[in-house]
Order: sequence, then structure tokens, then C-alpha cells
Amino acid sequence: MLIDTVLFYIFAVMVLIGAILTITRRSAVHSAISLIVSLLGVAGLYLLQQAEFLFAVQIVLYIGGIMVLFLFVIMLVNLDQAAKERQFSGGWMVALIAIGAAGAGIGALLWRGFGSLHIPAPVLEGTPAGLGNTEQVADSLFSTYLLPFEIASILLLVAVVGSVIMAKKRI
Amino acid sequence: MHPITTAHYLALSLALLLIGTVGVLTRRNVVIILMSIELILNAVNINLIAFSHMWQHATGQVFAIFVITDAVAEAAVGLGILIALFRNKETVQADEIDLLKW
Amino acid sequence: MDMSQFFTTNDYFSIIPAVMLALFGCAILLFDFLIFPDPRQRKYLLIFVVLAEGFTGFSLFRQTSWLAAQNVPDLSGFGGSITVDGFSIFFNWLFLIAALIVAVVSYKYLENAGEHHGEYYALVLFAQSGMYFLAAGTDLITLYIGLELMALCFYILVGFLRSDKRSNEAALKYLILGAFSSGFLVYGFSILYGLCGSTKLADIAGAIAQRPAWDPMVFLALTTTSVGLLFKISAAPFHMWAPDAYEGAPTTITAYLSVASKAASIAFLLRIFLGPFASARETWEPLLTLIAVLTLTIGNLAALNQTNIKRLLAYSSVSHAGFMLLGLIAGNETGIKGIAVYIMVYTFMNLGALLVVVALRRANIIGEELDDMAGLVHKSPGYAFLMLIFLLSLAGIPPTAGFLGKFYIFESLIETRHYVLAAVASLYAAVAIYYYFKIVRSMFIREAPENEPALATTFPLRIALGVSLAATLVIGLYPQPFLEIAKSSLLVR
Amino acid sequence: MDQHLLSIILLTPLAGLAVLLFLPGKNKDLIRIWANLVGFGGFLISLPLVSRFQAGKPGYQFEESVDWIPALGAHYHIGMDGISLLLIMLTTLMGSIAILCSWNAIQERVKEYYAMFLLLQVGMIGVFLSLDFFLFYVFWELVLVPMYFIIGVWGGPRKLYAAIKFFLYTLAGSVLMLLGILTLYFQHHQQFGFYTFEIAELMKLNLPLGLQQWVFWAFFIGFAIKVPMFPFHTWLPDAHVEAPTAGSVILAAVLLKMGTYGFLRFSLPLLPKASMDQKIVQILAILSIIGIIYGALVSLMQADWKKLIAYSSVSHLGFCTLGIFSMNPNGIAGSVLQQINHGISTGMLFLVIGIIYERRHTRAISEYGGLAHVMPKFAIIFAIAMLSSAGLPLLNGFVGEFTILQGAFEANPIWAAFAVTGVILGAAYLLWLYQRTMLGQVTNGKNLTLHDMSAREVALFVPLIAWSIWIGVYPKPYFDVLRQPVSEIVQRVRPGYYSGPVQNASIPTVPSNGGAR
Repeated sequence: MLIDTVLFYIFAVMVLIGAILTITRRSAVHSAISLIVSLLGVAGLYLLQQAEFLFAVQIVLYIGGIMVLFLFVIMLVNLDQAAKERQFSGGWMVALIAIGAAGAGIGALLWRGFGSLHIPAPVLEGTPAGLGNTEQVADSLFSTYLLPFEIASILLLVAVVGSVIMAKKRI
Repeated sequence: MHPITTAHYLALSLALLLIGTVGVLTRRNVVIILMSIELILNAVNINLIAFSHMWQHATGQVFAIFVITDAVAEAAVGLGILIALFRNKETVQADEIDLLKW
Repeated sequence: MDMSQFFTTNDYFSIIPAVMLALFGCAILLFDFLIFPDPRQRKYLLIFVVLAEGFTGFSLFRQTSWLAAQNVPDLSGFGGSITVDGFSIFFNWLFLIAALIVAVVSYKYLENAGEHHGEYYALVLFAQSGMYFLAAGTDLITLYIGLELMALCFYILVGFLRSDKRSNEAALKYLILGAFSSGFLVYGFSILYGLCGSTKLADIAGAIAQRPAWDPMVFLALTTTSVGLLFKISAAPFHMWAPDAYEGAPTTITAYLSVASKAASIAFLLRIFLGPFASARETWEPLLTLIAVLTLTIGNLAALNQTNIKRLLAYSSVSHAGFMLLGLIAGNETGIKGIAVYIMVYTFMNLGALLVVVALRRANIIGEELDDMAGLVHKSPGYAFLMLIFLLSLAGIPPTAGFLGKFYIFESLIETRHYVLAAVASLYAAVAIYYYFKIVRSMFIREAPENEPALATTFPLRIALGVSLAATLVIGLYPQPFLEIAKSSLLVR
Repeated sequence: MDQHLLSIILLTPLAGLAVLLFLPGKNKDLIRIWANLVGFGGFLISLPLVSRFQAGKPGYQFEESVDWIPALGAHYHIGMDGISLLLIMLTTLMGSIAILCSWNAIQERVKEYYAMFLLLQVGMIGVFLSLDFFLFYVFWELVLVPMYFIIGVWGGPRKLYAAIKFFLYTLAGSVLMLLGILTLYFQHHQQFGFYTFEIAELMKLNLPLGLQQWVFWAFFIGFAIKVPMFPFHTWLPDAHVEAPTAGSVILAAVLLKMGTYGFLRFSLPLLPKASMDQKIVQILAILSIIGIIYGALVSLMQADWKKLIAYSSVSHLGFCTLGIFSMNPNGIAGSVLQQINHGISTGMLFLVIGIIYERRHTRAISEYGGLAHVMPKFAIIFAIAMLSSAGLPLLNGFVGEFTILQGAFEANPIWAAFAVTGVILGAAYLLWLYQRTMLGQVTNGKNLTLHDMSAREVALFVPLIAWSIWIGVYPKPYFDVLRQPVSEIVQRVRPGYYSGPVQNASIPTVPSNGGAR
């Protein structure tokens, strides 16, 4: 158990430090790299929670796909200019309020203890023995969640069409 | 040392949500704003996976897959629009996008 | 393996309209470059849209008659992911009307703006299929993916005028704020899922009902979910995207966005607040009351000094969202029916008003400023008269349809003894007259600038305006059948 | 015929409007002739009402009722009693006169102008006929739009401001009134289990005093803005000054009466307890008296001819509301009669101003003087109008004011004492106006060449003068017509009034048992 606890804290620190660096770095490339660190931390947490399939998805899709897309755009639109300019917008007032409100919430949570959340202790019906994580996910995805899966296919089609329309010079 | 519970994951995800929110609200660079949104979606996924583990079924993981799918789609379209805008205007700073009042 | 257990007749019946939309959407994408490479032939794509809506309408009709024949209130498919009931069918008719009208009037507009057609129509249909799942979905994941499908289509459609900076900017702002808010929404969803281990709305409702009032988890889920939902219906303080997106988008899309997307979001909001959160009413009622008053205030006051018609109508649509929220706050049968009536009449009158703005765009005039409306009554008296009717309806003056929506909202507030809210809302209804009549003043009282061409009228546009006008007047003068339709959509039983 | 007479009267202008829309816009004379035909036809069609109306018959006559929106309990239910009879006759007559007087004054956008007038006519007639609250509200709001355009398009230099101010004020009042209506509507559902807007049904409600008071104030705001009563009157001078002559005439003669009619038809019968509440009655009476005196004093100081008459309306309408809140037969009957009188005499005064304005295009009193030498016919007609407004015996104004003062005295002698000063001031500002404009030598050279009134212009005044003399000399038929509806209202508000052995002099001493059964 101890090793799990230690790993949790290691990954959690990775996630948080990565995230803070993402939103504070001046250069977009640095931000992107920090984001990768943060996403890796999240992937680690997936492993801790026995979501191996999600771990793979996170590495391949997120870090391999989305981040490449980001880096590609950062290279494409020249950001040298942006790096020299003012870094933060005028939204800091709203941000301050958001931080204050959320901080108060988290503070109250920590002060009253996690028990106050009343997270229900589930009645474990026993996991389908002998099924690996990927099989479980697949089982769920293609039976109960068949419909959203189909809708997601249209969603991705729209995303492809949309990014092509937007990014091409002339159709 | 306390064992790690679902509540720990919840607290972590709340913190990540907060960081992402601050990023969206304060940064000028649109690319970084989009990255902050990715942080928020990852906060969601941490929750989902933790709850999925807690309930001992795969529903949360399936949900997380959909969230990732959506993140991909949004990022692709968002960056596409960004390129179209950059072509017309040569800026990626959120508050310089000011033809319409922000 | 027996496939029938995966895809039953119920499953088929529950999604057939959305399947029609998606199929025709794909067909348009294919035909666009395979069969009609010549741009002049592309107007035939409209036939596909009309066919798609025809089949969708037929499917909706079959759903209704199926429900009636089986004598059941609803039909759920895909293991409870989706539920077809009076509510979903009612809202889908609204989406259908809006999409059809918007698509047929877009042809000339796109021509004038020099943009491509194929993807546009496909996206309109895909967006509508997303709305289908928003109105019918009873599962968090279905709702979320449906919402994203709709939103993504709208991000692209808002930015469809790619060479127009305003359009690019509007799309980017809409996307950033939209993605941000749906992040919050899905965060709330993740906690809802955590609370009961299921993503079905009915299960969640049961789990939440067993938790104490002001439970921190429920509160967290409620606030984060509300941020997303309120953003989608453009309630203050989450309304900032609306004026920008409305102004920058092609006007046809502004119409689609302000009508169909708003109706879908209202349906979504009702599904969530009257489903899972029904038992947490004492938590969200004060919250929503505050939001509603703020929405009415900001919407109405900000509209007062707008000079761009689309922006003005955007703020007015913010204030309409406030009125609809009031119906939810009242929360009794009259209130919910009021929301249905309100969104129904809003569909027609707001479509009509924006279609007049569409007609204002001709050869090289963008025609979105109040000045462009000056003296319209001399050049195109018919359009000025139409606009007058739509504006009166938006302002809620009887005997136009808009009065009926306001009537129900006020009545529900009175019934639930929210007298102060009713008084505040009624005063804002009077304030609204001021800015709607700024447009009227411009059209009827100011003089027209010299040598401006008359409005661009096409046959489809005239038909669409005629339909909107007829609906606005008929619902106002003889609402009985429409009230019965709205009543059939009640979620509270 | 009889059972659809009211519908025919209501729909005549609407049918005329439908035909008007298809007339060629270029042919201005054709449009004018048609609009006048419709206006005059509307008056002729309403004449049978006078002969067929049976004075003294309780309840409503010529009733028609059809289900309109069953889901809401709204009906197309129209009918009339003595009060609405008089107001309908006033509306149809003043409507046709207002249309006639626009012949020369309106040269631009003629078709739209007459269309708006006919629409306005439908709304006004509908308001006075509706016996269903929903229908009433629809007509009440319907009036706003054409009036906005009449002021806003064909008005004076500050027309935009005046038009939107008129619209905003009235609308703000009427949406609050709507809340009051909805409260009654809902209470009826609570008590009887079904939704209805029928006034007869709503009168069966038994509401506690507190709720009645709230609803009363909601109605009050709607009606008082329309009347207009004292603190809500500021839109009136603007609207009157900027409106074209016909607009002013119809506004003063008919539109303002919608407010007083509302008090009589809805506030009093539906909310008897609140209407007899000491505080409410006193506040309203005091506001009325302030209106009377304030309106008169401000009139004295006006340099603008039309504004003077506009403020005099505030004063005269103060008499009408004072009569209503005297809550006795004299006060209420006098109030209704005074509403008619005000319609006739102020209508004439605005016509007079219109005639002189068409010639000189100014309304400043200082521009005129000694007109009697140049325009003798004009001077005579103006004199009659002025004296009728000032309340000279043998003309209509006297009868109304006298009856109201009688009623006010019965309710509270102090009220009557204050109100009498209003009569005196009224005579003062009118006579002074007449003296400054008509008498003496012609001081301004521009006035020397003015031509006197034409036959068409004189024709406008003939029916009005005849009517005003009729009321002044022989008012009995009017009181006969009014007796029954007025006694029904009084009976409703003060159930013991007619059976009580000795009538107390003032309301404060009457035991407040109103509404209790």
C-alpha cells in the first residue's frame, strides 16, 4: 500500500507542477512541454487506478496526438513576437475571485476532512473475474455505451471537416 | 500515512480544475488558453478514473474515453480556427482579438 | 452471437431521426465534390437538406404515432441512454423548423458572401443531430457527446466566413468560452457519476434525493454543471460569448444559433434540473433566482445602447433566457409549460427578425447596423412591417405570440408567490420596448439614405418569412392548438 | 342583427383597414375619402345602440360570448352597459371627427396614417366593450402601437421623445396591471378550480383585504398612468404637444378615458374591499385634488396654447377620478358624464388649436391677439368650446362638474371645497387664454391675413356643439342611462348604501363593511 501512496504523491506533484508551469511560462513551447509533464502525471494516476487502457490512450492520443498538434501550430504561427509581449490579460480580477472562491472551497474541504464528502461506499458486486481492463472497457463501450460511441464518430467527422475548412487557404 | 482514497483524487482534480481556470482567465496567448482547457479536461478524467476504480466498473473509464475524444475534436477545430485567424490578422493574443468587444 | 439483443426495434425507433440527419449530412459531403464539381450545380444540395428534414419530420411523426399506438408515455432505447417522449419530439420539431428555414435561406446569403455551400449544409444537419441527442438523451455521456457535437458544428459555422476577421474572431471566442464551459459541465457530470456509480439520469436522481440538503458534493456538482448549462443558454454572467458570436457569425447562422441552439440548451437544462437535481431544488432555487435577475438586468440594460442589430438581438436573447429561467424557478406545471410555449414562440419571432436582417445583406452592403435600417418602410414596406410584427412579439405586446410566452411566465411566478420577481420581470419587459423600438424608429421614422438598392429577396426567404409571420400571428390570435402541443411536452408529470 | 351589433361596430374599422391596405398609395384623395367613409360609417352603425339600449335594465346588453382560448379560459365576450354606451358613442363620434380633421393636415404617408387611425379605433372600441379581462388587455395594448406611430411619425419636433415616453409609461403601467390580473386569475383557480378571465366570474371571488390592496395598487398604476393621475401625468403634455391635431383630439377625448373606465369597470367591482379602504380612498382623492389644482395652476403659466390645454386635461381628469372615489351615485355618474364632457370640450379645444396651427404654424400664445376681428366664426366656436370646458351653466361642463362636486361633498366636504378652487382656476386660465388670443387689437401683422374657417372645418364642430348643448340643457337621459350601472357599482362597493336609513355625509364615518356578505 505504501508504494501506492508514495507514487500517488509523486504523480500528483508532477500533475500540479506541470499545470502551474503550463499557465505561467512565457513561451508557448515551454508551456507545451510542461503540459506534457502534467499529462504524464495524469497517465501515471490512471495506472495507479488500474485503468491500463486509459493509460495507453492518454500516452498515444493525448501526448502523441494532441500535443503534436499543439506544437505544430506553435511552429506554424510564429510566436516569437508573442513571447516578448505582455503575458497576462486583464482577466486577473475574475481569476482572483475564482481562486478565492475555489480556494475557500478546498480549504473548507480539507478542514472538515474528506469524510464530509459522504462519498458513497459502493456495494461491490464483484468484478467480472478473469476480464482484463481493456476487455471491461470494450464490453461497456460496445454494449451500454454503443450510442455515444456512434455519436462520437460523427463528432470526429465534424472535427475533421471543420479543421480542414478552417485551415485550408481555399477550398 | 493515510491510505489514498477517492477523496484525495477529488482534491487533486479540484486543484487542477482551478489551475486550468486561472490559465483560461488570465493568459493572453490563445494557444496557452487552449492548453489550459486541456488541463480542465484532465481534471475531469482524474475524477472519472478515481470513481471508476471506486465503483469497480468500467463506466468511468468509458466516459473518460469520450472526454478525450472531445478534447481531440475541440483542439483540432480550435487550432484550425486559430490558423484561419492568424492568416487574416497575424496575432494569437486573446485581447488583441478586438474587432468585437471582448 | 445474436445481434438483436444489441440493436432492438426500440433502439431503432429511438434514434431514427438522428440517423436520417447524419446520413444526409454525409451524403451532402460526398455529393458535394463527387457529383457536383461545378459550383453552379451546388444549389441542388438544398434538395438534400429538404429531403433530410422531410425524412426526419416523418420519423418524428412515426415516433409520435408509435407512442400513441402503444399508449406509453415514453420509449427508451440503448439501455436507457436515450428516451423518446413528448418532450423530445416537441423540441425536435423546433430544431427541424429552425434548421430547415435557416438552410433554405442560406443559399443566397452564402452566394453574396462568396463562401462554399456543401460543408455548410452538412454541418447544419450534423448540428441538428447533436440537438436531437440533447433533447432526447437521458444519459450523461449521450448528453455530453450530443452537446459537443452541436457545439463543434456551431464553432465552425460561426467562423464560416473565413476571410472575414469578425467571423474568425467570433468563432475563436465562442470556441474558447464554449470549451471552457463544457469543461466545467463535464466536471460536474463526473461528480454526478461518482455519487451514484451510474450515468443514467434516473439513477442519479435517486442517489441525489437521498443526500442531505446543501451536501457539499451535490453542491459542487450543481455549481459546475450549472456553469456549463447557463453558458449554453447565454445567461449572465456567462453570456459574454453571445453578442460576439451573434455579431461575427453569418446572419443565417446567428438565426440558427439563437433559436435552435438555445432551444436545445433549454431542453438540456430542463432535463438536468428537473431530473437529477429535482430534489436539490432548495439549493439551486436561490442560485438561479440570482442568475435570472442578473440575466434580465444585463441583457436589457446592455441592449439599450447597441447600434448593431445583431448585437442588440443578442442581448435581447440574453434577456429572453432570463425569462425562461424564471419559468424554471417557479417550477410548477404552468412554469414548465410556459418555458415550452416561450421557446416555441421565440423560435418563430427571433427567426423572423433575423431573417429580415439576412435580407438586408445585399450585393455590397452588410446591412447589420441600425443605420442600414433607416427608412426601410419607404424602400421595402413589406419587410418593415414584418420586422415590426416580430419586434412587437419579442417585446411581448399582444396580440402577437410573444405575449403568450410572457403571460405564462408571469402567471407561474404569481402562482408560486414570487411577486417581487414578477414585478422585476414585468418592469424589464417595459424596458425592452425601448431598444426594440429603436429599430422600429429607424425603420419607420428616419429617412432613407439616397440610392440604396432595395432588399435582396429570394423565393425561399419570402416563404420562410411568411411562415414565421404566420406562426407569430396565429399563435398570438388562436393559440389553443399550440398550447396543447406545448402541454404534451411536459416533463413534470 | 342585434346579437352581433357590437361585433359589427368593433369590426367595421378593421374591415375598413383591410380594404384601405389594398388602395393605391399614390391616390391620396381616394384614401382620404375611404377613411372618412369608414369613420363616419362606424359612427352611423353605432347609432342604433342609442335607440335599442334599454336604460334601467340590469346587467349587460347586446352580449356576445364565444370561447377563444379554452386552455387559458379566455373568451371573446363583449357587451355594454350605460357607461360603455356613452363611451362608445364618444369614441365613434370623435373617431370620425378626428379622421375628418386630418384632411389637409396630413400630406405625407397618408395611407399609413389612416391605417393607424382605424387600428386605433378598433383598439379603443374593444377596450370599452370587453367583458373578458384577457380580451380587454389585448385591446388595451393594441392601442399603444398606432398611437406611438401617430405621435412618432406625424408629430412635432420632439416627436421621437414624446412617442417613446408615451409608450414606455403606458406599457410599464400595463404590465404591472397584468400582474394584478394574473393574481385574480390564479385566485379564481384556487377558489373555484378552473381558470377564467370572465369578469362576471372573477367578481365571485372572495379575497382578503391585504391581497385586494396589492391587486388594487397594481391596477392603479396601470389605470392612473393612462388617466393620467397626478404623479404619473408627465407623459401627457409631451404627447399632446407633439402629436398631430387628430392625435391630440383622440388622445384627450378617448384614450384618457380608458383609465377612468378601468377604475369603474375593474378596480371598484372586482376589489370592493380595497376600494372602500380608508387609506386608499383618501390617497386617491388627495391625488385627484392635487391633480385638479396642480393642472390648473400649471395651465395658468403656459405660454404654449396646446400645452395649456394638455395641462387642463390633467385638471379635468382629476375631477373624474375624484368623482369615482367619492363612491356614491352622484360622484360616479358625474364622473362618467364629465368624461364625456371632457371628450367633447377638450376635443373641440384641440381642434381649435389645430385650425389655427394649420394657418400660422405656431402655438405660442404671444404670437396671437385680437383674432376675433379677423376670424369671427372661429372666435364664436372657440368661445363655445372654451365655455363648455370652463363649466358655464347650460353647457355640458357645468352639469358634470356640478354633479361631481355634489358627490364629493357628500363624501367629504373638504374635498369639495378644494375641488371648487379647481373650477375657479379653470375658468381663469381659459378666459385668460381667450382674452390673450382673441380679444383686443390685432398686434401681430401676420394674423391680419388669416382666413376664417371653411365649411368643412365648421362641420367638425357642429355635432360637438350640439351635443354639448344637449347635455347642458337636458342631461336627464344621460343620468337615466347611467343610473343602473352606477347603482350596481355602488351596491357592489358599499352594499349597505341604498338600504341604509340615513346616509352619512362623509365616507370616513361610514362603517367599512364593504364586500362582507
